[in-house]
Amino acid sequence: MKNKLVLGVIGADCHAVGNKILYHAFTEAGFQVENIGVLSSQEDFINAAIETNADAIIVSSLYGHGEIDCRGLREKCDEAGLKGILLYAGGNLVVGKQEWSDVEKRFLDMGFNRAYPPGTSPQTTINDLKKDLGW
Amino acid sequence: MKNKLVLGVIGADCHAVGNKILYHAFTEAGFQVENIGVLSSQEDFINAAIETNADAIIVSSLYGHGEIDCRGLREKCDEAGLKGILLYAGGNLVVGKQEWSDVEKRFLDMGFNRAYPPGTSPQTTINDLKKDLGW
Amino acid sequence: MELKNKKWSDEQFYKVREEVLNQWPTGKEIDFQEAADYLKKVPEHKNFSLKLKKAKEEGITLAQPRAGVALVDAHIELLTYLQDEGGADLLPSTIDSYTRQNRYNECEVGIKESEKAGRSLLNGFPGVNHGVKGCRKVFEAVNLPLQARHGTPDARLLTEIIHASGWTSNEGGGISYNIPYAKSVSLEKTILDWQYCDRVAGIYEEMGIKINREPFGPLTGTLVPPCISNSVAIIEGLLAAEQGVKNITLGYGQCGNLIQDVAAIRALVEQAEEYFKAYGYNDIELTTVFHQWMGGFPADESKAFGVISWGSATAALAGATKVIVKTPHEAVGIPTKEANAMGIKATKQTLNLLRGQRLPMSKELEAEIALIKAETKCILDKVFEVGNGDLAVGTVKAFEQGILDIPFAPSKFNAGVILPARDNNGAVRILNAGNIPFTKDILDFHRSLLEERGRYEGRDVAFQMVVDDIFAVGKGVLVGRPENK
Amino acid sequence: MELKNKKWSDEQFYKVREEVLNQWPTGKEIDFQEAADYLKKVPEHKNFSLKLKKAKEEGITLAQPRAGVALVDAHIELLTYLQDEGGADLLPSTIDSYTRQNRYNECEVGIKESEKAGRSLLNGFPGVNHGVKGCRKVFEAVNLPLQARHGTPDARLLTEIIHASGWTSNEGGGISYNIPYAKSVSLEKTILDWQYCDRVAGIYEEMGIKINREPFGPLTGTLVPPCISNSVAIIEGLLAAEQGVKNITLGYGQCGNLIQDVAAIRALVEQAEEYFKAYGYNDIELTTVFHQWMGGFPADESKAFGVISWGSATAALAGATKVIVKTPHEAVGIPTKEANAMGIKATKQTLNLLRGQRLPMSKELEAEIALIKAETKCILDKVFEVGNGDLAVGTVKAFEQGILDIPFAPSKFNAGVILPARDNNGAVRILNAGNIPFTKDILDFHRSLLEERGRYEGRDVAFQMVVDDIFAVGKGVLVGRPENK
Repeated sequence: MKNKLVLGVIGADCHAVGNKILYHAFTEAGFQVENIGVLSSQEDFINAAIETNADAIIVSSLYGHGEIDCRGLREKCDEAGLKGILLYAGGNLVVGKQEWSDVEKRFLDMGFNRAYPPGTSPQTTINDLKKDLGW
Repeated sequence: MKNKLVLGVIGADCHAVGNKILYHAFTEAGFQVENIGVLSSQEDFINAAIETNADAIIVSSLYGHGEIDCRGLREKCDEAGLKGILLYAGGNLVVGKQEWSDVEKRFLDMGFNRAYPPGTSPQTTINDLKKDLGW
Repeated sequence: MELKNKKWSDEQFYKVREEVLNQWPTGKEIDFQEAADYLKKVPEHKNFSLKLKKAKEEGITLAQPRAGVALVDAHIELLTYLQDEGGADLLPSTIDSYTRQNRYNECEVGIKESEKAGRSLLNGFPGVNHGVKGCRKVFEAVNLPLQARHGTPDARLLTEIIHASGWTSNEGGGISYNIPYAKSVSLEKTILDWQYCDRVAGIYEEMGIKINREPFGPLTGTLVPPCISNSVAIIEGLLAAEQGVKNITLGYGQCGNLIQDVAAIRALVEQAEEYFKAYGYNDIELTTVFHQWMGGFPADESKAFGVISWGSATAALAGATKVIVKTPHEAVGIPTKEANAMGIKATKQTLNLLRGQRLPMSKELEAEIALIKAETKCILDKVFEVGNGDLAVGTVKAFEQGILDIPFAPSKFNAGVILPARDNNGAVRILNAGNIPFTKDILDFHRSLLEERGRYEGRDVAFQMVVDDIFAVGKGVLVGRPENK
Repeated sequence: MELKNKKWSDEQFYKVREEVLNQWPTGKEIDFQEAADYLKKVPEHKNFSLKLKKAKEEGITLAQPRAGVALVDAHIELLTYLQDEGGADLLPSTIDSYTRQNRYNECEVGIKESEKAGRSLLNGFPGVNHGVKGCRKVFEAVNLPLQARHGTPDARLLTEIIHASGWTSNEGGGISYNIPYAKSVSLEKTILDWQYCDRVAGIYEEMGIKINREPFGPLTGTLVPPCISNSVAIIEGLLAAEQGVKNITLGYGQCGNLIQDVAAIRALVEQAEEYFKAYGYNDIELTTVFHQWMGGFPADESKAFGVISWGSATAALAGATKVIVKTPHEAVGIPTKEANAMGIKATKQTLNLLRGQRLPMSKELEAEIALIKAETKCILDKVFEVGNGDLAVGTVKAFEQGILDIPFAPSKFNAGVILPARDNNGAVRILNAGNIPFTKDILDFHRSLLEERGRYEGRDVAFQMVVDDIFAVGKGVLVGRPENK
């Protein structure tokens, strides 16, 4: 049985190219991907995860507002009955060039399982998914 | 009566373009310039200064060896009876990008009256000459 | 209101206006007559239209950065730095993404959090929330023309505020700020909303105040074939002209092949002028903007300088009126002000070295110009046809039918069938044209070029080429070849 | 020994060689046969000639930095960094200025002081003092072809040492390493001394070992008109070929006007091939090197990146086989290894984006190529004439008579009457040709272009233009205009 992922770009962000590439890469890698696309709210992610019974939510943010947009997502997942669902975030998550270790820590503190800096290859995330999902 | 300058490029340095421009600028500014050109030794500078009864020696060095080439020039001037003659140095005086204040101090400690960083306008040196020569 | 490509009546305009100015409290600050009086006092050197016109006459290319932060004082500090240290010729205010979605409440949060954090948590300047008061403070603090750059499907209130604040240029358009920037906003709505924005500029024009309008050229910035972006640019130019806009800057995003890029700019100017004339807009001041590479950048800053400088050189050789500048931080997100200034300095040095130099006409350049114009004409003829002669209606129908189709766009109103890929020389060609109404000759020509690449690379012409091309520049090359090539 | 353009006999060569190897103790380490055995084991990817040949076949442009420090280990660290971090395609060892003047005692002082100071007090690598042992250590530590780059009028001992150490390329020539690098060394002497260096390469060739030779193209690097540098390059190429050199790289320093720069490289290749063929050298492997801007650089590093990248783009569009890379520290002297790598990275990014792109033929390019070839022919015809058919003798006489005249050169054997200046498009033209034997048409053409510039600038065509042009790029522009222009 294929693992199910919810993929989307959070907040007021309309960067579509990377989203289309990730969809392609995750599908090729054997996942069943529900792509909710750009301009997606936390609720859009949660609803899609409930509907598809997803194993992981992959949040992209390319425009620097990721820090604001992602806040509280873990708590909302818990409330919605998605306790323990894998939460990944990646892209240009913050405004400006900041030390990546600081940014990563902020996202892990927010309850994300993993966070990825700009320029991460889809393969890195695929490998992590397989590990975290026990392939 | 015109002030007399000796102008040249010291050591094994053959950068001729700036030398030709400086000759042009100093002459235009009203100095009588003895240009001994590139590849000039300390002795060449001193001999020219004695022969022309010069008021100042302007040493260019564009190739990074200025630090070695200029060492002892003040003492040799003193020995040759050129006590108190103005000694200026300018150009790319050292190898590599170093703090200019350090380089300047090294040249002033060697007995130079003034030292100039790369990219100094001829007009700066002309103004200093006029000041130091009491115009 | 029925969508038509026809200048709005005062009645239509002022009725909608009442609603627009009520969208957020700062809308109430605006008084048209007071704004006009303010704009009339803008000195010549701070007027966008006049500066562009002068540059065009002198044959030089101006440099403009992108920049915007959450707070007024920090934004002023940023723009002043780009002006004084960077040497920018024109200033922007990049508007944040919440404003672009009209989420002004979220902007308030962003502003408060930015004050608290001592750094900007917004990716741009929230112009609506700061209102005329804040926007005028910015304008008065700088000494160059100022433009709003954003990506806002409904920019009506923002437009009112920025122009009333002395900002004499506005970027955007009903297609170019919808299809690449929205997921489910209809084209009818954005074309109407941008007719409103154009009409604001047109009304000022009629009062003798010069306002520049710039449709957003690069669209998704990702392998967009020149005929697609030129078609959209010409459509948005015509729509703006109908609403009374006189000073128009049409844009194009660098593809990377010199001949194609120069051809795209030349074709755009020639063809836009033809269309303006054909539709009776005889007094348009047309200029061009060239966007440095809009796709993925190398993370290494030295390599980024190579990309930035090559874009600048192409802009100069093409004779673009201005160039939009990238920064050495492009790969990692929004740049520091220092990095932003560095991008401008590398750009201006290149532009200055190339001042007056143009790519001379050659057989290759002539052929590429002819190709782009022929392709664009195929598209535009069909747009007019399906609209029964009405360009606004035709545009909506053309997107419905895939006659207009923008690669990699997020909008559900875009067909999204078109697939572009590079040929062996790095020029962007079309792998799958979907319903774009090209002639068979044109389709065959694209196909043959891609097959030539396929033979060279020893692989089929397929989607993997597209993926490879998207990542190529970030990896340091223009064409995404397989590893052994 | 009488100067003639004729391959040295073994008798002549080995007699001089005995003296050469005695110039400094490290000369005695050299054994021709042992050196040949060593060179035969150099792997293909570390042979300069083979790497250039491959690049030419593939139509790509290679990037080579300049670099050299006093001590062997520090030099290895530097080169390894440029190879691994910078991504250089070819490695140099820039030789220090004392070695260039054969002042090996001063080199010893510099080496000792550098050891003491923990930083290099020499501006390059003192290859003669380090001898075959030190030079081989460097060669074995790197993984790319290695070349000596210097400026040495008498490089005979250096040449023996570097080739015996596996360095398969040597830069220089009897004119190009004299007139711009010496004050009072006669041309007879340097041409003879470089015949020796060429003969060393030729002897290795005859043993089946490929050695590349590269006359120094840019000369004084300051407003050198293409016909002057192309004439010198072709003369030095022919002199080298006569001594048995087979793999020759002819060079040119960027002037800054794209059409002129591309024309110069194309004219150089076409004309050199014609001359090689005409004089019976039918098996020369000819490649080209393009030098990024050799004049004054802006101090600002971002602006320097603009200059570097534009040079790289021109090299690619011209189709040069390799490009010599500048660094963002150029204005302040010898760069750190980090800055050097940054220059290479910006260069390679630009070259990669432009891979396969060429400036297409146009009316303007065709005319410029024809002009440069006609000018060069005027000079070379006269050189052969005054030498009664002997190129070496003719060269000496041509300099005596100002037929060959290099702008701003320090040598007293150079007439120094020629004055170059830029035209309105930034191309380098000739303000005063002195005794260079151009036709009246050519002289009139140059004059008319400069007068056009004078009219535009509202001033007379005079020396001040030359001064302004020399400082222009450092100030951010190509043409040195008066302040109000």
